[in-house]
Amino acid sequence: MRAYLRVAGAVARKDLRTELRSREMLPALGQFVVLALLIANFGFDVGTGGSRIAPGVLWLTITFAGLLAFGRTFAAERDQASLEALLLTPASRAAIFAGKALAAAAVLAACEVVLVPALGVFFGTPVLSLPLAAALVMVTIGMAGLGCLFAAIAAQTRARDLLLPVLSLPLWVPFVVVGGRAVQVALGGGGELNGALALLLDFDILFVVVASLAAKFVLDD
Amino acid sequence: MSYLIGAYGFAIVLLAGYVIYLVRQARSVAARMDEVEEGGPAAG
Amino acid sequence: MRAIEAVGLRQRYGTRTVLGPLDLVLEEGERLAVLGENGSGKTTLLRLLATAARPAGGELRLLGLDASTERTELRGRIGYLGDVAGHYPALTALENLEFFCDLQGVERPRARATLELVGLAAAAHRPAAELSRGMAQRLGLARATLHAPQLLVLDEPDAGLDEEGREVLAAVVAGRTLVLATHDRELASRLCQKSLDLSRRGLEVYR
Amino acid sequence: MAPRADLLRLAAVADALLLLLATGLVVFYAPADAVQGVVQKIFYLHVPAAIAAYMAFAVVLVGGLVYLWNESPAADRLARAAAEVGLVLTTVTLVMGSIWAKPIWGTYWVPWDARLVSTLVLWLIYAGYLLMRRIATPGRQAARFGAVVGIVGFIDVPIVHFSVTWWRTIHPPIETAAPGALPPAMLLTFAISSLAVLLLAAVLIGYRYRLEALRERLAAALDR
Repeated sequence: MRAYLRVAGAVARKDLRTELRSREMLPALGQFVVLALLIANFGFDVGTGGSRIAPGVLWLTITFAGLLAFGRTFAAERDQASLEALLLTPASRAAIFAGKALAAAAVLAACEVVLVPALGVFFGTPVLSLPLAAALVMVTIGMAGLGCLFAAIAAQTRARDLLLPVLSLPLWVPFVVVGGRAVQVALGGGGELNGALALLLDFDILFVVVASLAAKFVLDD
Repeated sequence: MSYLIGAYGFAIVLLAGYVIYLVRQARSVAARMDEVEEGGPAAG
Repeated sequence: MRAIEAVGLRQRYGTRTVLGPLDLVLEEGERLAVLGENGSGKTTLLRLLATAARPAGGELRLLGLDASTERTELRGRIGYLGDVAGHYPALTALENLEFFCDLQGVERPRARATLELVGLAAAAHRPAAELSRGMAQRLGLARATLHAPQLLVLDEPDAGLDEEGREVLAAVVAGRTLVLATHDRELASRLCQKSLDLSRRGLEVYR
Repeated sequence: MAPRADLLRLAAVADALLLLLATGLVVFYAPADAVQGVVQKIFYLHVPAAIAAYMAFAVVLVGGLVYLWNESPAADRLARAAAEVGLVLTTVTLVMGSIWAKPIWGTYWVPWDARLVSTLVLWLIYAGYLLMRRIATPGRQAARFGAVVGIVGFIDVPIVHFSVTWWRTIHPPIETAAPGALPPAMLLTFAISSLAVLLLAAVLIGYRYRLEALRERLAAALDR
């Protein structure tokens, strides 16, 4: 168990350190988020009724930012031919996968930290509340689990940018449905919050366990 | 009634189309198999 | 215990057989040079010996273990330097090695010690992206020997190495079981006891 | 394990007869529904196709699990065949479902109906599965990735269904004609048509499996 944590921690640290230094993805994601909100603001043009569609805009932006973040983690490994060196060690595939997913989730979370206040600015919704943060964290973890699993698959095939959305989006539906409900409640809509958060937690546990079990078959030849 | 016809029509066309696809594929692959076996490995 | 036991080893890409069938035995402590012009299958063979690829046919046992089923176990005992080093450009030389210490389950001070062994102590804090080709090769050598492997598999490690680099290579391989792919026949005869020329399929013993 | 040709042909002929019988029953014998009228008869192919599709995807799941366990090419071939047949059946279910929704609910697509949404997600997942099988390097990689996508995909479907129903408990639920309370004539027709469709799915999977095996033999022959 200690080796698992050491490997996962090392992989996550390596990815985040690479991201902070090369600063490839974060600015791109930040720009993408603000752009998406701008387009949504004009595209939906709801004037004052912005808060009604804010959850939808939030999830659309997070979903596509997620695709960018998860796709990039494995694509970078593949381009630098470092994926093979990584796999030619006895480190457990589940731990490597956990590290990658953790780092990608952190990048997506950082992007959400920009997104939520921007949402408040563009759509006048109450900005940050604990339930909203809880819902966002849990959905991010769930999406990262599945997203990184499919990113690992896509990165090892020819048309990787095409395959990742096609595989991930359908499987993210439960997170967007239940996450959307939780955010709506957190942003002041009526309804009962704990049920949604509990459900999200169940999904997270299920999919993170399934993804790390599957990692062994995806990250090995 | 038109909805009924439409729905069943679509279903039958799709299923029949798939069966035809399977048969045609099987035939073309079988034909190429004979070609390869007759001509020996060189014909591959 | 035999380091390498290959019987009828074969590899294929699509319809082309690119290696073998090849029989090969290497005793522990022996050093084998693999020669042959480009496309003769040197890299293919080394990737099989490093468990980086699965053979299309034949039997392969490495360090007494089955190369197809006991790969995780083997990857802790084999040191591999491929034709592409694959370092993390944004991480420094030291960080790259410390990362692999974590993956190999080896204590971190070993990273600095190995860095000094290959003569890169001065460049410890330089990002891997800024290393010259020779220095990147040395970092690759360091990474391959970090976990004190029982078998070293090096694919043209001499490429890009200056005279001092070649001495580092000689120091690193001394006393280890080694498979070394190279074009430099002089280096091969100096470092290794046996050579296998994949172009002429001949196994030649130097001494 | 390859299904023998004669057994398959026998099943195909039996199924053809069964389908004829079912069609006859649907057209002549089954009464129109008191509430929905004749359009309710879509149900005799729509629901069995959905059941058969689920069964097919269960075969994909089992094939994937068996492949991951012992890497048997037959399991992978079966999974691939079942996925394609399952996708065809899901397309039938989806289109018939939305055509049925038009007269009943007035629109072709009802976002909060758990069945429609989860069937669409099911369709997307296995379309992704087949696309991935086409893109990945044939052999070990395609089989391994296929198994993983097939397994994770299958797990996700009931969850989608559950989450949409959970979402729908917030919207006023509109119950459609539950198949439970059916007069005997309808029940008999439903039973026969279900059997016919399930056998059709099995026959299609059998033939698709044989096609896959033949293709692999051809590829091997070309290799030599």
